Amino acid sequence: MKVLYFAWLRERLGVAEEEITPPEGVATVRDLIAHMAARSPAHAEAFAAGKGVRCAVNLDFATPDDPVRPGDEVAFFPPVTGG
Amino acid sequence: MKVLYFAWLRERLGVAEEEITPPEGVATVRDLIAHMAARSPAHAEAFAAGKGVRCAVNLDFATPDDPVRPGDEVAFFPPVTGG
Amino acid sequence: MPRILVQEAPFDVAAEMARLTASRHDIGALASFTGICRADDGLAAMVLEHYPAMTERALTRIAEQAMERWPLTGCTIIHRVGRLTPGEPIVLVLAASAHRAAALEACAFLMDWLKTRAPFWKREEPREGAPRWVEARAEDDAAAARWQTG
Amino acid sequence: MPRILVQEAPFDVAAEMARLTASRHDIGALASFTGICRADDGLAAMVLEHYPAMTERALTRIAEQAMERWPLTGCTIIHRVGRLTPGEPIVLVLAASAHRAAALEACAFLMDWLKTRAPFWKREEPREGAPRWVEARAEDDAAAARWQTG
Repeated sequence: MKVLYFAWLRERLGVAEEEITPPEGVATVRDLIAHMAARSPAHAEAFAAGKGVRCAVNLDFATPDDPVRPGDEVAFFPPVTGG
Repeated sequence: MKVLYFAWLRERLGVAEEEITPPEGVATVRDLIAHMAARSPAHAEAFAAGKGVRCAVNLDFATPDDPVRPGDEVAFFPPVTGG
Repeated sequence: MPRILVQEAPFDVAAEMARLTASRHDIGALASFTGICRADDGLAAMVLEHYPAMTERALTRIAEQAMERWPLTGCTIIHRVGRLTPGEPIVLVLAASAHRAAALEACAFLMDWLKTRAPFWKREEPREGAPRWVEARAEDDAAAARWQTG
Repeated sequence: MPRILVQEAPFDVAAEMARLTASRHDIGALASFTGICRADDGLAAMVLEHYPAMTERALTRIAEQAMERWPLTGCTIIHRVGRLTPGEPIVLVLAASAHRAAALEACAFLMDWLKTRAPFWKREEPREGAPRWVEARAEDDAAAARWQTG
């Protein structure tokens, strides 16, 4: 599974992209966020509740209940601020 | 008092402008319309109720209750259709 | 001060936009509306008559109302008169502000009030048959009414 | 088909307007919105980051939504990315229709949804001190929410 980071998530984690293989129990965006938060203290801080991290799965915005599968491209980022 | 006509009023009356001296009792736009309607059959038809003629007095839109005075410039026209 | 023009000539939208925003760094939003002559029902041309002595005054009042109601950094109204053929622009309205809601709402307001409160009359010249005066539309009155206060 | 562009270069508003209206006689209304970089609080520059693989797709969805909701003859979204200085245009939205309400409402909708549903992030570079990421604004969520259906 390819995981991308944008804006301050990318800066805080120091990487733009990671290749990960989540354990079997990770079925939704919510599960994946819990898994990501356990990877390192920096991840824990970036994915902490209240930071408002948003997600896209395969180039569509996703909610915590949306499924994730091996092979997906998952992106995490702050609320968007374009326009 | 200078009276101007625009759009179909000007066409139906065959004049763009008339100089008139209304009798003393003509104090409001409503009075003036009644006076104008009595000038000719063409005026009567143009100013008939239901035609929706609108008015401006001294370059401001006016309602039937607004006053008219000697020396005013009064314009009559259909509802506006610009834009 | 709003910029108000009543003219037969076409207008240059890009130049008008540049004029409103040039050398300012406090404008975040520029909204525009261009009204264009359509070729409905075999229309050959549209002739716009107006009340020359009153037109600029009426448009200035409308623009001043917009500047009172929204925090605009500037606004522009240009309305053409005379004979226009399908595809030709008739009217341009611009509103600039720090934020987008003000610019977009002011632009809609300017058009709604212009449609109902500026002394213009349109005569349609069909490709066949006699010219006819355009009738005012109830939708325009309804659109203008939504901005009534009090 | 909406016209969607994501680019570093500036855009030409007049050329984009001409492109939407050229050789058509069924367009009566063309609304535009231009978002411009302001110099608030000593801003030196704004850097726009985006999610390249997703951006065009997200903007196309927003434009398609607008074309489903209003009878548009066409619409255009151009969003710049990279480093922009105060006074520079950031985004252009155009909506063309037979009638003005559709064009103006679609233009407001496109901006409201673009602000909340397109993967762009702004970083401000102040003249002094460290760069800071712009935070999403509750007003933008509220503005977007007014177009929710059902």
